[in-house]
Amino acid sequence: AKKVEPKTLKVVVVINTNLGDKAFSDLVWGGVQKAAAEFDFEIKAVELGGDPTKQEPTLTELCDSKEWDLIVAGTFNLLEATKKAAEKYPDQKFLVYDAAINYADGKFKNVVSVLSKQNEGSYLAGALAALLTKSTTDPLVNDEKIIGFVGGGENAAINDFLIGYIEGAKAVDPATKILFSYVGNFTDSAKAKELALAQFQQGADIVFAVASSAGFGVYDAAKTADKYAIGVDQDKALQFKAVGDIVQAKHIPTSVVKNLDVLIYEKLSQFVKKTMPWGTHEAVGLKGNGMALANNEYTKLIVSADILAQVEALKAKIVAGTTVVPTAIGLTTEQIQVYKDKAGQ
Amino acid sequence: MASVSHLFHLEIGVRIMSENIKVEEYILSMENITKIYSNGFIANKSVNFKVRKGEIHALIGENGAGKSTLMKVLFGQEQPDSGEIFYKGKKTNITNPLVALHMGIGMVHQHFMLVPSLTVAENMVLGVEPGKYGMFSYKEAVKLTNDISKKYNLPIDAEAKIMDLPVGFKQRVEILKILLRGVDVLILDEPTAVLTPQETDELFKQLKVLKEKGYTIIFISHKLHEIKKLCDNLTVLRNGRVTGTAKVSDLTEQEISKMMVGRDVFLTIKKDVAQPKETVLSVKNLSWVDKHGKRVVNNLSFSVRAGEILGIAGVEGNGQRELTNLIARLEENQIGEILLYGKSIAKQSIREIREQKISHISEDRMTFGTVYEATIEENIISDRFYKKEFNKNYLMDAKKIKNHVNELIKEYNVRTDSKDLPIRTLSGGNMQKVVVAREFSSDPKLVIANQPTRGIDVGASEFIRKKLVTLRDQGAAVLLVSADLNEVIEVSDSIVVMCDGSIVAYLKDAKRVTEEQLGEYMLGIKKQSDEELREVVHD
Amino acid sequence: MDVIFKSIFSTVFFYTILRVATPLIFVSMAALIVRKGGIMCIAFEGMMLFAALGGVIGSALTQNLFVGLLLGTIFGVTIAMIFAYFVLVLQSNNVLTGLALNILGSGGTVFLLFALTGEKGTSSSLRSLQVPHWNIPIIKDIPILGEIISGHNLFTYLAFLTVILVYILVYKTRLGLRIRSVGENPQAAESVGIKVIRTKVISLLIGGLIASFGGMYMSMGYLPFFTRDMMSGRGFIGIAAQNLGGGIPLNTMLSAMLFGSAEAVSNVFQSLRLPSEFVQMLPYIVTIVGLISIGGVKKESKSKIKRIKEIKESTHE
Amino acid sequence: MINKIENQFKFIRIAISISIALLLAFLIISFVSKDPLFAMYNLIIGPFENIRRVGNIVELMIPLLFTGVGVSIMYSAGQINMASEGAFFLGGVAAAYVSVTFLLPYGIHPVVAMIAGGLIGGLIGLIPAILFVKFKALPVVSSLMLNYISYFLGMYVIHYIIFDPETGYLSSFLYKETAILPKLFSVTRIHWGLVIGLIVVVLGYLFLKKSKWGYAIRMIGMNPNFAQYSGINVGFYILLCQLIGGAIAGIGGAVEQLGMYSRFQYQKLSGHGFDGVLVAILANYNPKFVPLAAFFIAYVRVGADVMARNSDVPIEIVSIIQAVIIVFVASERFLAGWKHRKIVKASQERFASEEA
Ligand SMILES: Nc1ncnc2c1ncn2[C@@H]1O[C@H](COP(=O)(O)OP(=O)(O)OP(=O)(O)O)[C@@H](O)[C@H]1O
Ligand SMILES: Nc1ncnc2c1ncn2[C@@H]1O[C@H](COP(=O)(O)OP(=O)(O)OP(=O)(O)O)[C@@H](O)[C@H]1O
Ligand SMILES: [Mg+2]
Ligand SMILES: [Mg+2]
Repeated sequence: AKKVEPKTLKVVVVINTNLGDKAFSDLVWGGVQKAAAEFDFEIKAVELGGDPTKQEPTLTELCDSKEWDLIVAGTFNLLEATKKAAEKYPDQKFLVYDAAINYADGKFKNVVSVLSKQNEGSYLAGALAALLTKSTTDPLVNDEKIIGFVGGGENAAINDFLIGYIEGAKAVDPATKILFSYVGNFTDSAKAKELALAQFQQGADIVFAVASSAGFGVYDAAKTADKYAIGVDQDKALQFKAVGDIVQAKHIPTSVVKNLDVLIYEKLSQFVKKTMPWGTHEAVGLKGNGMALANNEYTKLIVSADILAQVEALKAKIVAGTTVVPTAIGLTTEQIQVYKDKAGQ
Repeated sequence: MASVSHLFHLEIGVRIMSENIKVEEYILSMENITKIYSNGFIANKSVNFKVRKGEIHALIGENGAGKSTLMKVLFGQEQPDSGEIFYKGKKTNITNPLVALHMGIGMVHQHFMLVPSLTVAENMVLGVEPGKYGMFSYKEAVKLTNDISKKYNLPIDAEAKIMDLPVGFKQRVEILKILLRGVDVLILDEPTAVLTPQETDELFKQLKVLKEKGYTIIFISHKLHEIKKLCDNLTVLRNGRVTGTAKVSDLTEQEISKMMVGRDVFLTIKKDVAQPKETVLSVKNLSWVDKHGKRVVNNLSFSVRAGEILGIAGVEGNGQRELTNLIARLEENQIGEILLYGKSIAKQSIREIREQKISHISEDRMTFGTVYEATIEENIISDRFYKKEFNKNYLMDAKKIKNHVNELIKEYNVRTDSKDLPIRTLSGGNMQKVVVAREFSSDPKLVIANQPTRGIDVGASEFIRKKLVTLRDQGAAVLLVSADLNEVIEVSDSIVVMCDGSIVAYLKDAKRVTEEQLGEYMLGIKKQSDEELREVVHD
Repeated sequence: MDVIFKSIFSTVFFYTILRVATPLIFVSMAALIVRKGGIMCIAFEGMMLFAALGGVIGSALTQNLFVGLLLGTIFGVTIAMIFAYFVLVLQSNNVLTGLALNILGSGGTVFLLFALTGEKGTSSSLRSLQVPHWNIPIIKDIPILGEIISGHNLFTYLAFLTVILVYILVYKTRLGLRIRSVGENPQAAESVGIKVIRTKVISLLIGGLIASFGGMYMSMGYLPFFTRDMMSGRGFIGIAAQNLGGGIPLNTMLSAMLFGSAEAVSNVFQSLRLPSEFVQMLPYIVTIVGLISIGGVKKESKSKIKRIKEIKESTHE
Repeated sequence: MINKIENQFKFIRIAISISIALLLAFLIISFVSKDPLFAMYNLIIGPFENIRRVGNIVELMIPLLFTGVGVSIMYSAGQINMASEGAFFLGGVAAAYVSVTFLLPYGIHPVVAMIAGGLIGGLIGLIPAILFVKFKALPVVSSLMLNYISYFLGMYVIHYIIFDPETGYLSSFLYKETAILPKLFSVTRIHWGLVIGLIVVVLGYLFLKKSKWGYAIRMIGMNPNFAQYSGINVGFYILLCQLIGGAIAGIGGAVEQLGMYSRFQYQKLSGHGFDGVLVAILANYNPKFVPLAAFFIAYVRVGADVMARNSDVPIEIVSIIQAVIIVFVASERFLAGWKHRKIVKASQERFASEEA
């Protein structure tokens, strides 16, 4: 490749799966795009399609080309390969998102990592759902205390959401029952819809969809069954509103928003301004606004102020550090099972 | 050879002079047809073939001479690489069978062209289905079938499924099928290969009626007496070339066969009186039921001794195939016993049976006898490839196999460029020679030969029949199943007749049997007593 | 546990089965027609994906449902015709071509969506149209029956109608007879002037059309949007249903519904605390068990076994 | 003479097929790219631009050698068995299990892992064959269903038995160092699996084309009735070759894990089994040609990756280009008319010279 002295900065983003999920991957890309527009640098996305064989060659090639001022790569799936590359190419700068690196041993001076604590956002969602299902005024809500959760494939990130969700629900009412099922992949939106419908059928009023593009099936199920769904990663209600699907938006009282785009945007702006704190990790949860529960017009429409206040109070405790939400990251299957058993079936 | 073709050209010349032919008199004329298959094989070389309106014209020649190919060209199934076809005086371009059918040319193929799971009526009307608005009226089809079968006096059960019909009836469906389409020219490619004498006679009667009604018939057969009986003129093909055209009445059978093969052929087999020894195969109270619950083999008992040829005569479809398949273990679940050297085969695998030097020529060459896509070599070694002598250090010994196969190709006179060509490139007769080479070269002690010469030219048939006798003389027991009565009588030492799954006659001395006599038993008109039948078991 | 029983023995559950089985019925009917034509085609997944996308794009761009259906059909049938061209005309290997077209379906749809609309992966931001649901007059008021069979998407009714139409087509029309003959003995068909390749192409065309409806149901009925790889193996399961049904339209439909039921049961069983992997396996295990039991029955006909017994008894006497 | 034309034709046909496919690819690319020539350059020349990319081709090729040979053996018996996919996946899982849980010395550890992979792969390959021989269940259907079952079974093992909670995603523990297959060359990731794969190719070739077992299998594939008639135990050989084919695919899965990965991290079926079907068909079920076909597929993939990385062409276009190239290359009768004319001419010339 030709080596012209770059006028502008060049940033490449490695996406472990594919763009276009309208959820996690697009979120990351959105943050990068925003920064690029503002600070005027060149960007490019490389998608791996979930194929682990491509991780190493892609990163090596990107490093080797010396073309990119910064490589943005993320998720735990890509972490090992990224660490390897960062070690091998100490002059190449990396921004790692949604994964944690331990810098204690003084390595990785060329890397910065950020993570948003999905479990904390999910905790609030669980709480909100558990409160909402007890509502006596909402006509869409039955009198059983049951809420639902549909995950894509079963993995640590999904279970991280699940545990937070269960804990949150139990925190406001230990009698709440949480139904949860997994699609088995992140593409079968029809199956996701069926699973959500089955949960509604079993008495749930509100189902949390954590299944990337398959999650759209869950939202549709809520619309079909005239129940509620909670969105993930981005503010789904506003997303639907933006394309004019108001009916759908009205079935999504809230979303667990990962403000990863904001975090990435901030890091990129630091990078441009050369204030990047190399060799540090930042895990941002509710405190610092790394995670948030969407509170939009539909939230206000559906969720009573009382419930919102209670959720807000829970949030304050987490921000203050008095409540610590457990995470699935680092837990064994048996340990996770303990939390799952709490869901109560 | 030169003298023969000279003779024929002379003959044509004489006829042309005497009859002062006008071109229009030929309903059909194929000129300078050359057909080259995509593997480069030249099946027809500048063939000129002319047929007059209202005649029965025989097309004869050895296996692989190019008869079927020429007819397929005429029927639009193959496209010639050069040459022209004139039909009713007009030059035509027959691009596919539909064109041929529209013009009035119909063909009954050498191999049945029927859809087994459909009924007779459905097969009859295929391509010209009755019914309105795209719908298919089955009732109408049945009616059409019944009408046409009445009109030509060829009775058939319109609602039977083809797969349940005996071959004779399938043949009938084929003929009715083209009659239904209202053609003027009928091409019959070896229609009698699978018929009994009685059925053949019946067919000939019908064909003659058709001829009288003005139909033109092209008739392909290897059976010369049939040609003599039925046809007006003949054209001989050899090696893709026309070697002559003649009036049938001008020639004797001997002359015709010499024309085809290029040398004298012996139509009778010379052999000594049999010297039967110990029993090799004995069958006791054997019965078998097909998947519809029909009892196809019915309480058979007989035995075959070393050094004799036992012929089984019978109309095809009377249990012969099932019988031979049971002996060769291709069918299972028999009732009763089959003993080889006194030991039951019920628990033995096909390989175990073959290792006791049992050979089997199946009547169904395409299904059992050969692998179409495999090479000649691969087809020959299928019963011996695993043996020590052909293997070395876990691999097959290519050199030894090559020599072995080349020897057999030479010995059995298989006409081919190389042992490594797929067997599908051979003509029917040569394919059968490959089968025979395999089955006869394993030093067999029992040969089960089911229709070994069906559809095979006189030369090759003679070769195979002689071989059977040689094997007998070397001490093999031979069970010969054939629908060709001439063959049964010529080759066998004694004859058993099967009808409807049972043995109805045992004729100890084949020499003293006539075709008519056999025919009566075969059709179930006569039956021997139980005492007489018991003699077929030699214990 | 009783929640599960309650779920399974409810009218909603049976309603669910019809909904889940709809795409499978379409594909299995498509597979049936194609199989009758003697073609072994595994490209339905690709056809359905393209049809699903075509329907969404067509209806979103024009806001006209029929244009959407038309475009979807064109997309799906195009894939069928590509299959036909390569397999029947150029004689490419059918399994290979099928696999290649499925790969094409997976990536090609995303690419096309991107090229035409700038969206990638899902079409949820397109305002595509949905085929309506239908409450059947009178029937909808019959207690249990109404709850099960009324109120479905029109595609669901079309699926069942397709079964009847396929039956008529195969057994009662000229074309059907020709398709069967071409599938069973092409030489025979050719010898009576039937154009073999053309007939096979027609059977693929019809198969492609029916499969397209299966695909469009997914993105315009079942769900109101297209997502990447949304068929998730339904094309293959349709072939399995066809195989289970032994080429008979009614049995094939029942097989598709059996599979739909297994899927629905598995969805409900997710609330049992079994490892999710095992619950997700269930539908596939059911299919295999189905194949085994059909095969077991096929082995020997009853009349034959009975007859053998009779003969054995009579010879013993 | 005719053979010469046939071979010549095959070569020309493939060359033209590839050209057409590339032309089509170019058209599609020009549709979306600002600089289609640059994209095409990356697609075609890109894979050879540096050693590492050539290495990538070979790395991609290695698993396809196994599945390609495995499928060639399976399909030679006329069984359309897609279980190579499940066999490859579970072979990898079994190897992961052995690599994670067993304590074995260098040299022996990978061998045991590969044996484990081979055993489970063989079993997976065998099941559709048993269902076919015993119950007449169509292998193409049962094997597709079995692939899903294999996937979920494998994920269960990863999730419940050798799950490493530290990584933050669903993956196994690190493989023990003793189990890893060493690299062959330092710059690339090409590992000893290449050698094993080539050995499998040679053995597969000898087995299928030169041994009595291979002969029996091929005869069954072409005409099972004939095989039975000749005394070949059809059921046994069908089971045998599906077992062997599945085992080879399973070993491939093990080799891929031990050579390319340090822990099991597939989240879905890897597709190597289906690719093996493509490779086997392109190689005409002859192991001799498997390396060539595998190279071809790997080359196209790497080219597409390079293109997607370096140009503005989206990665999904790969699937289109792949599909187009594969079906064109496999089309038997493409240009058949031309070939026929050529053969006819040659035959006519021969005919004429014979006449003379
Ligand atoms: N499709 C084909 N491709 C290549 N060669 C063929 C093909 N069909 C026939 N042949 C060859 O053409 C020659 C003529 O075959 P054809 O079937 O016309 O012979 P025939 O005279 O009908 O013989 P038979 O009496 O055995 O039926 C044979 O040598 C045969 O091997
Ligand atoms: N095009 C195809 N697509 C999928 N499966 C096919 C196809 N063609 C055939 N099959 C499957 O192969 C099996 C056997 O096919 P075949 O045509 O031999 O059936 P058959 O022997 O007539 O059996 P049946 O008793 O079911 O009619 C069928 O059960 C069918 O499911
Ligand atoms: Mg409630
Ligand atoms: Mg012939």
